[in-house]
Amino acid sequence: MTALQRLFKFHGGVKPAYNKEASTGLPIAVAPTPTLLVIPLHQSIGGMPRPLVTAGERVLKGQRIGGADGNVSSAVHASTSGTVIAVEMRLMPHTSGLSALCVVIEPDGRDEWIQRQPFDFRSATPTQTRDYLRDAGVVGLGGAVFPTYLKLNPGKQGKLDTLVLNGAECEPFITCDDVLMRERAETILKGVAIMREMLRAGQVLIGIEDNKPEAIAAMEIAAQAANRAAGDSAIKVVSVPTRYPAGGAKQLIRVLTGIEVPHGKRSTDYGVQCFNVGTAHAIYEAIALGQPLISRIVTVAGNVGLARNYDALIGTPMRDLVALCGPLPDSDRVIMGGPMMGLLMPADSVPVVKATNCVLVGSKQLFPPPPPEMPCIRCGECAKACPAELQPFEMYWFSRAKIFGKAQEYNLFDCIECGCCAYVCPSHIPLVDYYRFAKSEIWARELEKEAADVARERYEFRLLREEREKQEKAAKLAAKTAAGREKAAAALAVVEKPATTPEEDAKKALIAAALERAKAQKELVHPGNVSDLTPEQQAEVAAIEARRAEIREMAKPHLRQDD
Amino acid sequence: MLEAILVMALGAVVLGAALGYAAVRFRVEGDPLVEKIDAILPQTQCGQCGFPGCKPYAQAIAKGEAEINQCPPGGDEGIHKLADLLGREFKSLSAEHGIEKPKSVAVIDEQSCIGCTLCIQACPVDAIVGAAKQMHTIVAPLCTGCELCLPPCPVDCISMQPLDESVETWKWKYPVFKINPAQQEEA
Amino acid sequence: MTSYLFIILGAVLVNNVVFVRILGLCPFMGVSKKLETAVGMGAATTFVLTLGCGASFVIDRWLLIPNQLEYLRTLSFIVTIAAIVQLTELVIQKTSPLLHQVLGIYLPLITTNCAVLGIPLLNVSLRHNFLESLLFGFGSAIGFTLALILFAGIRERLEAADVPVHFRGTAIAMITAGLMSLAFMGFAGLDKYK
Amino acid sequence: MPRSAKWRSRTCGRTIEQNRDPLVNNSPYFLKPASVQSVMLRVLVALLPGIAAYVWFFGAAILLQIAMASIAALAAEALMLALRGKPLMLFLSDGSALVTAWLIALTFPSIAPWWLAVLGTLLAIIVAKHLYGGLGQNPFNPAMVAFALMIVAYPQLMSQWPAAGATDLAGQLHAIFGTRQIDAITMATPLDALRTALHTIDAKASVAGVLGSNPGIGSVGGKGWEWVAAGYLVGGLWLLQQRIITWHMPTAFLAALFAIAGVFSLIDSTQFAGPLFHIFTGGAMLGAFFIVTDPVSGATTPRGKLIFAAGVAVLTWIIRTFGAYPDGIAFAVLLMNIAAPLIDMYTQPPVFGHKDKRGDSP
Repeated sequence: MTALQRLFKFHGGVKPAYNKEASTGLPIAVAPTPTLLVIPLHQSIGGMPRPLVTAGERVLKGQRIGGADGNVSSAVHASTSGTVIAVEMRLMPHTSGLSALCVVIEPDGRDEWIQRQPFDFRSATPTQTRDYLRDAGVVGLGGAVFPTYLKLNPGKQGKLDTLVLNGAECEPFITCDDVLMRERAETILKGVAIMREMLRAGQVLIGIEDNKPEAIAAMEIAAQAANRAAGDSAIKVVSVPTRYPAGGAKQLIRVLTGIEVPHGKRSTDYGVQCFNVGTAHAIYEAIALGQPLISRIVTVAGNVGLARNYDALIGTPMRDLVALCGPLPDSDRVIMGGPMMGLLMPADSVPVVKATNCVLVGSKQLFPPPPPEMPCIRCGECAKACPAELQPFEMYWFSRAKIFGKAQEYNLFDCIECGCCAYVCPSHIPLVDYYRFAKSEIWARELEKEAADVARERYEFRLLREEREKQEKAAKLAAKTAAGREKAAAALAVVEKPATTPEEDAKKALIAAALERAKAQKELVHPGNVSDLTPEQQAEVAAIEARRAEIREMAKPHLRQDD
Repeated sequence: MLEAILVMALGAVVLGAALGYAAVRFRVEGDPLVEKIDAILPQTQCGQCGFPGCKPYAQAIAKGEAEINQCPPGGDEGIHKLADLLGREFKSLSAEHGIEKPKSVAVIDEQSCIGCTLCIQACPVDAIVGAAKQMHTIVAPLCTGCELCLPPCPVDCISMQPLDESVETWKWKYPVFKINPAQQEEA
Repeated sequence: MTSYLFIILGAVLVNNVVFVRILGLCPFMGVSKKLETAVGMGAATTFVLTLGCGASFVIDRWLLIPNQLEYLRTLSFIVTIAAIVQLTELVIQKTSPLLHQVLGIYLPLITTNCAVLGIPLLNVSLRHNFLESLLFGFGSAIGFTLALILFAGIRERLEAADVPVHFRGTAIAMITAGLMSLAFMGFAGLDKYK
Repeated sequence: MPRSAKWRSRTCGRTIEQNRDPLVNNSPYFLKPASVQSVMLRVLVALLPGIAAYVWFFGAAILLQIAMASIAALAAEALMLALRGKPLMLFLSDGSALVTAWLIALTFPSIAPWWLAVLGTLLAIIVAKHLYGGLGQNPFNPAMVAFALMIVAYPQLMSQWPAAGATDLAGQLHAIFGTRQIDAITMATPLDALRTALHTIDAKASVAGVLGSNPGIGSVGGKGWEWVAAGYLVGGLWLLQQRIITWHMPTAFLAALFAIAGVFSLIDSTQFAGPLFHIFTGGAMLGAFFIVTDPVSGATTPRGKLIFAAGVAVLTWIIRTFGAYPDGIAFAVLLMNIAAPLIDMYTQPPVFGHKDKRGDSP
């Protein structure tokens, strides 16, 4: 049934055990609303959204609680109606085990929506539509969580050759896209229609791995209906060979179109853009229904009694989802994502976020600890498996010795961390860990270098300014000298020896006076406009102060990253 | 014998003249080494090295007047880089110039600041804003953590706060290398 | 014609100045940590050695031998070579800052390269004529460059190896040089083939 | 820092005991069943057909040499591991020392004095392998280092090869342990005979003359030796089928050796031996599948492998034909080992997405 399409091959790849059947047996279930929602503000690539609510505030389902901040950022919404208990640091679903600013909401059980209105994107300008999607919090749901509105830009040519829809879902265990395509093919295609119009895409290729025949069939029917409605045959469902990581955006683009998008380049410039099927669904919900992204399909699988896909609210603790599936007693860890690229969670209390495509429960038996790491024997298996066509053993060799420059020469940053190299390594080397380590070290160094350059520039400017001021002073002095010699003598004493007595004494006296004043009026040292406040104002000021302090801290790294 | 002396003298004179002429004729100004050294220094401008800034220290190193181990903010890594560049032996950080501390930024306790502007004058990178008798504050992203603003403050309202690790700045750790963990320390 | 080819081949491979004659070990060890510097050093040495062989031949043939001053050979060669090195550096620095940046710091080091003195002296003892001297100097320098570049390639990889503590740095570099020398022994006899 | 720690303790659920043990790995969480040990063991198995042929034609002495070399290798490996404070069993059982030992035993004359192979093995394991950091870090092929060292130091002893069919074990044992004169059972290998004849005896000698006149030399690569080579070929093909080695190295090596020997024997067949002789004699077949293919000291990129193996072949032929040593494989491999890092560096395959501008990768 699937359209005949010339397929290309990508280099490398592996065929791990897929383990997908366990979670496709049952349809998507709606996960119950938890007793407490913890919604991290920072859920997408880019700037950290500003919190828009404070503790004690009542919020409605779909109400914006975090506003997009900066050019690359995406809004965050309340997943249900309830009361904001706190806006505070909470443990993030991140391997680091660090916390970040989250909005904690206690649901009131009424699930009361905000006013929902479809967005008429046809009469809006493209910029307005993109702003709308940014404020609707739509991000890539394949796992990379890149703000979608930024990708919905046809680029300089004003049109796109190919829109690729990613339904490959190559990671073992994960089936959230599979079941989404089986059950909601129609709405996905409606989302595709919207994207296609925005991007002015010539053709749409929906790539699905051939181990998902049901999804292919469902999408095929929906695509034919969409083609009939549009009166053309632009949308094609393409079955692609099952090989990890066929679902990597770059790999899928390569398989479907033969185009290789290099690292650091936008695929739009190559006439192609790739979206996850879940993203298409979210776009449909945002535009046609007026619903922001507040939930997503999450596969719960691994060491559980009954693996299944859930439609879970963003902010639901992973523990709640796992509990629904009956974790087996020897479970010892929770992984966000699949077994090849998933992140180990610091605790099972961390919330489901927009990036959570899968909650994988692990155990010693399911994912046994790797055998001891042996030295690399340069057998080249990793290079054969690398879909980015890198030389992983060379990158490892230099990353291990912390010779980062050389590692970078071997194109470390083209690595997509898919894990194929570590999977095939006969020496059981955690290769990807070495790359992650090297990459984050290099990034940190780059930031340090940038900071040093800024500091040097500012320091040199300061020296320049001091020099200039000195000259200006001297010029003034010269002018004064011309005016009257008697006065000049006095002035000379002050200006020429700025580090000596008169000026410094004066300053010291001033300081002493100020100190005394400060001591005397300890309570009154507050800034002038903070006296005589109503209790409400006072509370507000306090809240703002607290938030400012926190934001300041959080904002520091972002300020850098946005540059 | 005389011949020998004559020949050698002739050689010396000819070669000396040629070299002397070349030295004058082909003189080149400037020293690119200072720039290279300066690029390695962390630009904290803290003066812990005993020189009034990173550039003067770089000049001193280039002239051979200073050791390469006098920069605490640069730490061992900076010394390694300098040793590499200059072909000198690595020396661990000299204790008299200070110790390597975690990167921090200065924070002004805004409630106790009296607005004396002394810290503003001390800051080498103009990272403190404020005016006389007005509250001052530190522009944290610009602060190099040099601590030069601490001593001038008459009310001791400036403190150094180490930079917290956040999810964004968190770094993946070096994988546990079970064969020989101490391996890379000296390499 | 073939004899000239054999002079060059012999100097590059069979009697490689570093691995077989064991000359010029100091820069061989010192400037082989990075590939770029090795290439720079090799280029600078090739230039100076070829020039030095020519100059020393001229001095030997027309100054020392006519005056029966052969005993001053070593001294005068050293002086000549040192002057050539200095002169080269000054000229390059002025005329081509780019080239100077590449070769710059290696030029003074060449003065201390015993190969640069050894090859002209060998030229004399092998009774080479002017062209042979130049070719022998050039071939030896190419051999030196080859050794330096190959060694640098290995050392860049070796830098990341888990070498036992006591053997790190120069020790393992010496062992490596020894094994490379062993490998070059395989060329033995090639220059004497028929 | 303290803040996040506080939160961690407050929010850490205990439904599932979280494993924050630093030894718990990050993704990927499952691995393909493969190990260095299984690679090395399969290499050893692949050597068996060749060894069987060796025993059949040249007697069981080779088995003794293999055993001694293996013991020496394991002892040296254990000693170095202990000195360096590395896990003993893990590395002893990886099989890499055994591969080195077997290759040394197979390249040394099987009736050489017992200490020759043992000394060679010790040098290979201690100097060529462990001083560089052990498994995976040696820039030179340890077995070839041993061979080159020994042939430079003891050229006479390294040329005492058994005559084909002289499988008298007692005589061989006497030779190995130096208890009796050994002239009766030794003879020169075909390569040796050829080199001696062509280099030292003047113009009368020709390839056909030498090979034909000598009763011990067979029709293709020397009597007996061609069958040993065939055994290695079988084992090597099995390694290829097992995907332990790739086709690049053996193909490039044999093709280059065949080509250069073929061209020169066409030019002057009295002075240059034919391609089949070169491929089936000496260490060529062993080299093609077991020595050149050593991934640690060789080149690793696909193009690099071709260049590396072809380089070894050409150098082997040059040294065999013009050089002072009878077989050039060891020197050729070491010479190409020297060049391997550079070959790798300059033959990096283009990375995904960077294919249009080939020059930009190092």
